[in-house]
Amino acid sequence: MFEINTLLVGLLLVNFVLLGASRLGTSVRQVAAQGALLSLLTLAEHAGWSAPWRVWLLALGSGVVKAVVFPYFLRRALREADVRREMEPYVGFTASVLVGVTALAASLWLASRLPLPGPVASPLLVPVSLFTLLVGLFLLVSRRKALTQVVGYLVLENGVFCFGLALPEDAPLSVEVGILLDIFAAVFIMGIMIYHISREFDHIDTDRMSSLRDETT
Amino acid sequence: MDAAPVLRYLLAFALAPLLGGVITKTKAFFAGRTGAPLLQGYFDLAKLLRKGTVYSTTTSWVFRAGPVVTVGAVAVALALVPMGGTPAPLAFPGDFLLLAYLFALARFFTIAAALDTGSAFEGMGASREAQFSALAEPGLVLCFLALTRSAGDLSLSVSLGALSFAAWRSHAAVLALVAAALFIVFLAENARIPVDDPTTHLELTMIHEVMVLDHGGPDLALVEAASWLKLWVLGALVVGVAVPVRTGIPALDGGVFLAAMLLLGVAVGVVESAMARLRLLRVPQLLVASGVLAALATALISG
Amino acid sequence: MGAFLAALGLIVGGGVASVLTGRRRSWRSRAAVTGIVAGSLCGLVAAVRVLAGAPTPTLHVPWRVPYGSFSLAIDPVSALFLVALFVLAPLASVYGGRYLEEEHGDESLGGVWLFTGLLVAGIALVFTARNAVLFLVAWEVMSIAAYFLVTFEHYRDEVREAGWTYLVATHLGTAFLIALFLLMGRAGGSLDFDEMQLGHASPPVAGLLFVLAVVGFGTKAGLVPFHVWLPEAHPAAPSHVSALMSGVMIKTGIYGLLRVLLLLPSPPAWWGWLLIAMGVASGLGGVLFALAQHDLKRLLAYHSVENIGIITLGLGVGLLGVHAGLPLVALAGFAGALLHVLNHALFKGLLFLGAGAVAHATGTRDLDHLGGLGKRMPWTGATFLVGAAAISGLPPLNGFVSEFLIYTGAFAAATAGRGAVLAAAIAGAAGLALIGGLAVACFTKAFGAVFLGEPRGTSAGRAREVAAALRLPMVALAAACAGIGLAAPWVLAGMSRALAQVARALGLPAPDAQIETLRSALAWVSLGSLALLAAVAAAAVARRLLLRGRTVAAGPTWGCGYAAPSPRMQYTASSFAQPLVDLFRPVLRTETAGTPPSGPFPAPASFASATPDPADRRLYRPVFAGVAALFGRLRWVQQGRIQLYLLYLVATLLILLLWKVR
Amino acid sequence: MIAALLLAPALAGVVALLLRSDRLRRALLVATALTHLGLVAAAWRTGPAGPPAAWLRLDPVGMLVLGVTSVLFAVAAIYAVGYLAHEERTPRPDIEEDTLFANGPEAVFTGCLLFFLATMTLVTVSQNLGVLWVAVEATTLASAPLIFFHRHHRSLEATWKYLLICSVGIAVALLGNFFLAMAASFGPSGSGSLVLHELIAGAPGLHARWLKAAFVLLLVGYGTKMGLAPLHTWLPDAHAEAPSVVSALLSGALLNCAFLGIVRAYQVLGAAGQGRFAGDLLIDMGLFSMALAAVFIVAQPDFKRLLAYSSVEHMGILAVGIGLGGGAVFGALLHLVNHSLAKGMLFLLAGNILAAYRSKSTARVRGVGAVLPVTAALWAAGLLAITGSPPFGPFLSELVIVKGAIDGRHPVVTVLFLLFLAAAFIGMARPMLAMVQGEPRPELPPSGHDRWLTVAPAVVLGLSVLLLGLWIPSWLDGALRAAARVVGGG
Repeated sequence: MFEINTLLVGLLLVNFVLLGASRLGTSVRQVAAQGALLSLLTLAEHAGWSAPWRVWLLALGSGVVKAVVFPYFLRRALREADVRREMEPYVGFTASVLVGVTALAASLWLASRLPLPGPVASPLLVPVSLFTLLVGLFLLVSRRKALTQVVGYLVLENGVFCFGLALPEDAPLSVEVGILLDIFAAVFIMGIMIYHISREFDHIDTDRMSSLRDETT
Repeated sequence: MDAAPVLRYLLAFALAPLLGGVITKTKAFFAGRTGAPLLQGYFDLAKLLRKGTVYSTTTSWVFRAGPVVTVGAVAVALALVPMGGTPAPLAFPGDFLLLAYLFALARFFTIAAALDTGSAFEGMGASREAQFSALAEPGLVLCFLALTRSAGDLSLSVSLGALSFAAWRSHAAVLALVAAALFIVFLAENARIPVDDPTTHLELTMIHEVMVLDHGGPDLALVEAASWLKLWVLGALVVGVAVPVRTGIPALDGGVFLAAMLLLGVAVGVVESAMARLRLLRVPQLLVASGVLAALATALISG
Repeated sequence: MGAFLAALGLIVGGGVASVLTGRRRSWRSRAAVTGIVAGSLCGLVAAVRVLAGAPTPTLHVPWRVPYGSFSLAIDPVSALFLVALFVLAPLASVYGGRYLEEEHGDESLGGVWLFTGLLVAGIALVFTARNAVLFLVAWEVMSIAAYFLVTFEHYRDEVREAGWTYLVATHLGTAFLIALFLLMGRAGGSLDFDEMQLGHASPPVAGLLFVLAVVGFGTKAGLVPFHVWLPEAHPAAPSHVSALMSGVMIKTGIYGLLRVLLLLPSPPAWWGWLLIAMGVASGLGGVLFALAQHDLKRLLAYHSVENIGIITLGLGVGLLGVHAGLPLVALAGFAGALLHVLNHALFKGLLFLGAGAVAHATGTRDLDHLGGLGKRMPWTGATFLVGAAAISGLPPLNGFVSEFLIYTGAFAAATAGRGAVLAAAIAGAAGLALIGGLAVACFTKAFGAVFLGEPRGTSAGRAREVAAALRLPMVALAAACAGIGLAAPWVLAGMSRALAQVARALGLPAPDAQIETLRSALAWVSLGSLALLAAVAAAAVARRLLLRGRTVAAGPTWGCGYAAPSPRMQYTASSFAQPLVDLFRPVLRTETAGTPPSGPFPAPASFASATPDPADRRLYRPVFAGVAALFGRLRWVQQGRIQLYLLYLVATLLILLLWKVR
Repeated sequence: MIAALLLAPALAGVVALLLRSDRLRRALLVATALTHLGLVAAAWRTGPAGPPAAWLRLDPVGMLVLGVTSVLFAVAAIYAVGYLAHEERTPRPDIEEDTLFANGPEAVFTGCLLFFLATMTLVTVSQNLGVLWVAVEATTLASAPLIFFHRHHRSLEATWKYLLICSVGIAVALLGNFFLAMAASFGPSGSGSLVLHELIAGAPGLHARWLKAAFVLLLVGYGTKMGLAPLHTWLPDAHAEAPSVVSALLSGALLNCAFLGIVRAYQVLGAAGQGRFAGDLLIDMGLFSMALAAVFIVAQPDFKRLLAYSSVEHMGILAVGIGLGGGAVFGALLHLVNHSLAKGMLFLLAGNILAAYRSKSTARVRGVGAVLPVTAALWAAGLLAITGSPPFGPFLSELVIVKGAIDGRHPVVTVLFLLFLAAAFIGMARPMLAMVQGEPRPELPPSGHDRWLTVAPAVVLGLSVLLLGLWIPSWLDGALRAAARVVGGG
């Protein structure tokens, strides 16, 4: 259960599913799964069961927040904003998957060229984190719905978080907690915003939210 | 200073009207007429000075000031030109500038007086006068520039006094150019053919004459006097360049100078009989030409 | 120096007091005028003392701003410019006090007085500042105060437009000055003028500094082609402000240029040629465009361009003399330029005040609607005539004296110099002559159209002479113009210390000999002027005697047989200038529109002509429009899609990572 | 001391959320702001405090930014009272389209204002880059509801963009932190610690490439928040749609805090001998920001967006100044102060104009001078100040920066810098002066008059920015020099 490479491969697959997911519900579920995997990964990276208490605390905390609370928010927003569940992305799903493949290749290549201070738990850790990062960014720029952008943001955060695991030393507890809290609050507020958006616009397509512009037409 | 310059000054003052007489006489001769007597100018003056005058209700004091200032300015200008080699009563570095700008002053007031009458004819003449004299200005100044450069001195009296037939022998081209340029300016400034026709009777074609249409009596006398003096002043310059007789005997030089002046009058008469008035649009080219000639002359002088 | 500081205090204090007294009509203007007059007198004392030989007063107070120090000095050159300022400022403000109360009595005038005070004080500070930062601060205070004065009647669109043009021009000019001073600071090791060591600056650096100075200061001075703001802004301002701006403010450009020249190493030849070229261009351009104008104040504004050109020409001749090692040429050039600075302040101030009086009395500035004011406004007419003759450089007035000096410089260069120097001298002399001739044409037009003949409009017919408070300054200025013309040698003697300073700074020998030469020449000039007055007086007396007891009848103007002439038949200003305007069509590109009369019984015909400034129309506006269009297209960047914005972020990130991190 | 600085606003914020009475809450707001200001003043007197290794510590730079923030907040708080007092409770017609909109609950508004202050204070005092990151993200979260105070869809759109773009940016910054930690864990004494003091102490041992990458990430991350082009996209929307008092705080305080994040990174790189790398990067971004800002300033039809883009321009100026190093750093820090004061004033005045005319259009607002004389005078003065004309402070700071560029032999930078400044001046002066002058448009009859509660704050800011142009007090001068030294400038 704490076999790092398995978890990483899991992460990797989740990313691909996200790229291919055509329905909002799916992507929410996937990002939840990603959160769960990450918390396991945290434990695994610190020698599994025998990890110190603070690691447990963090892992559980982030696990709960990312795998339970966020999905709950997002589903609720989804329900209140009862919108069509399809993604209607700028970039089609197959194309997205292809982009994912290239992104994976890129991150593998990049990771191979990155000098590391010491041995890392797994050679896959850095590339997968970079990959997750790129996928997050890609989702952010290629998807229409406000909700999917939150998902993209979460994936991005997960990627960063995952890269954090590659650090020889962990950041101090308080900082970790602070980070977690921030992300939590951010998603919370984003949820509220999505709710308002759906009320104001009767949809959550951000591309229709472009009345503020300087383009002289 | 000795009395000679003053004497010559007064003499010039007295003889100026004669020059006009010579010109008209020459023209009459070429036209095969008897023509007015040589002294007609004096008769005119005498007659005008005896008359009263009429002022247009439109005019203001500027109109009355016009002839007065004009004659005053030209009278002082006359004191700046050397005649027959002896220096002028007023001779100092840059005196020619004062001369040029005294003419400008005279012009300014003549034009102002003309505009004061509110008549379209006089306005027309004033406009042309302003245009032509503005264009003649560089010519005059560049002639002076050539003279000063040739003599290496900033005073008209000195640089004209320095001229001699020797100078003509050494660099004739330069002096010829200067003389030519000066002659053109002389004709233009004095409203002679080919720039203006002093004897025309069609106001629409006049320049100088039409500006003084409204003056009468003593005022007109002053205007006439001023124009004769101006003729004399510029004529003296032309003669000073063209006929630099320097025997050193004042009387002789003076005599030659007077003769030359009268010859100049004849020359003008010849020109006026031989040529027709240029179209107004062509005049600027003539004036610019004088400027170019003078500039060329200046450049030719190896300093 | 105490007197000078007191002057600054009084001048600004007056403005502030006027703001505080607010709408109290009895006090607001009086307070400011009193302040400016009293202050100017103090300043005049300080300046004259220096010119009379007192040691240069200096003040050096630490000033806690970066690189700044509050250091002032009134050396002879500064003093000379200060004299121009402190003579014109009080007269203009006395005039303005009455003028504003009559024209804008019901508006609040606190602001305009505050800015007038700031303008005068700013100019004074510019003339005396010895530290770059202080200079720039004073410079901008002056410029901005002038902006608010120009836009005093901001409810008129064209005024706002004019103010706008001015603001842009002055700001761009200041940008050049900032670069100039900071470069001088780097090359000279200090931003204090007295500690700058620029004598050894390498030719390229010195050349760069010179060009920056010409552009930066030339913009303020109104040199072609940086003059576009001037004919817009000066007519827009209230007349006494136009007088101050045209008379003194644009001279700060000349002052700055001279100040920089005094700091730079000895000039190469091309500096002189550049200045002569720009001078001739400005002179001719100014007078030609003036000829083509219908608006009296716009005409005067273009004449400011012309006179700045003459001054620059003088500076150029001076530099040429320095380079060619002809001290007389150099001295004559600089003396002429400096004296013309003072003279132009006097007669241009006088003319703008006169124009203001005309506009005030008739409500129009359009030459083709004026006329016949000479009889209705005798004082204004007479003083305007003096100003017109003076600016045309006619003896016996001051304009002739300064142009005489510049001519002398050019002629001396032509007699002694050869090659390029000779060419430059010929160009200078010919240019001056042509400028002079055209100026006569232009001012006979202006004076004739406004004051002579019959009124061309009803408003002109109803005009009355203006109040004494408006007449007094004009009379004073006219007297000053005549005085300088008749006392030329003494005036030159008064300038001798300033000239000595210039000569010293430019590495010339002590100029006493040359000054003596010029002084004697000027003595003759003044003698000639006196002779002229005598002759004119004599002629006048003679005429009076002759006419005594004779019949002096009055009647209509002789219309060559036409019995019923009407004012509308008079030659208008436009028709007067038409031949010359037509002659210079290629330069002026006057635009005409109208329907000529036709047929035996012509229908009502019309004619209109306008002469827009080509530098503005063909150079600046297209450039600005092009930039605006380009920006308009670039605004696509901000087109509202958040995905696109995030894409910018990602792209920036990747680009920087790939490009910078290796 | 630091604890008090943090807790006072935080607790007050909580109280504000709970309070029922508006008047009490407003009183609380002002009281807290003044208390905070007092504490900051005290901190200024005692000077930098705390052991160098501490996570929370006031170093000269933080002190400077904190001071500016606190002053601006105090002024804004007073303005906010006047502003809130005249906001209608009931839904009212939107100014741009004919829909109704209401305000958010005032309790949330006030509370978030106070949290905003608390988080910004935390940014200024945190010496641990991790904590700094947390604080910066927290400022985003605390300010988002402020932007959404006027609940119409434009403000919603603006808030959404602000929230998402900044969060993404900050996420990038977090990665930057990790890279920094990575760079720090090389070498013998490699402890991945992010405490500034230790980073600088061990700077020579930092791994160059990780370090450079980290700086790029931090620059992009915090640069998004600071509004460096082309990451500025959220900024004009947020500034234009937020209530003017909030815009003032965003522009005058928040951007500085983000800038502080970049400065911290710059300190580390400087210590690691990579100063030139970071400097050039900052100069490039800065000039690009100035250029792009000019593009949008010229012919900008909305005067709040105009001010917003001017903020982009000035952030560019700060970046250039820091990037040039040497004397320019002093100029940049001085400019930070000047810009905050001037821009804060302008946004407050924009609020007054908006309230009187109910329009943000530069084309339709005319004759402010006749309607709101004091506001108009300050508006014109503010224009001159923000465009760097004497006798106002920004002139001096920009002069120092240009001098830095010239003395540092950066001709291109000098030319472009002056060029963009001129462009921005032309772009801003035209509409802003036209607004003051002329007579009000008949189709847009303004209402209201200058109220001292909404004018006095602007007057205070205006006077101080004028003072900074005429005389820089010794204590400020000292503080600036100390801060410049810390950042690595002369």
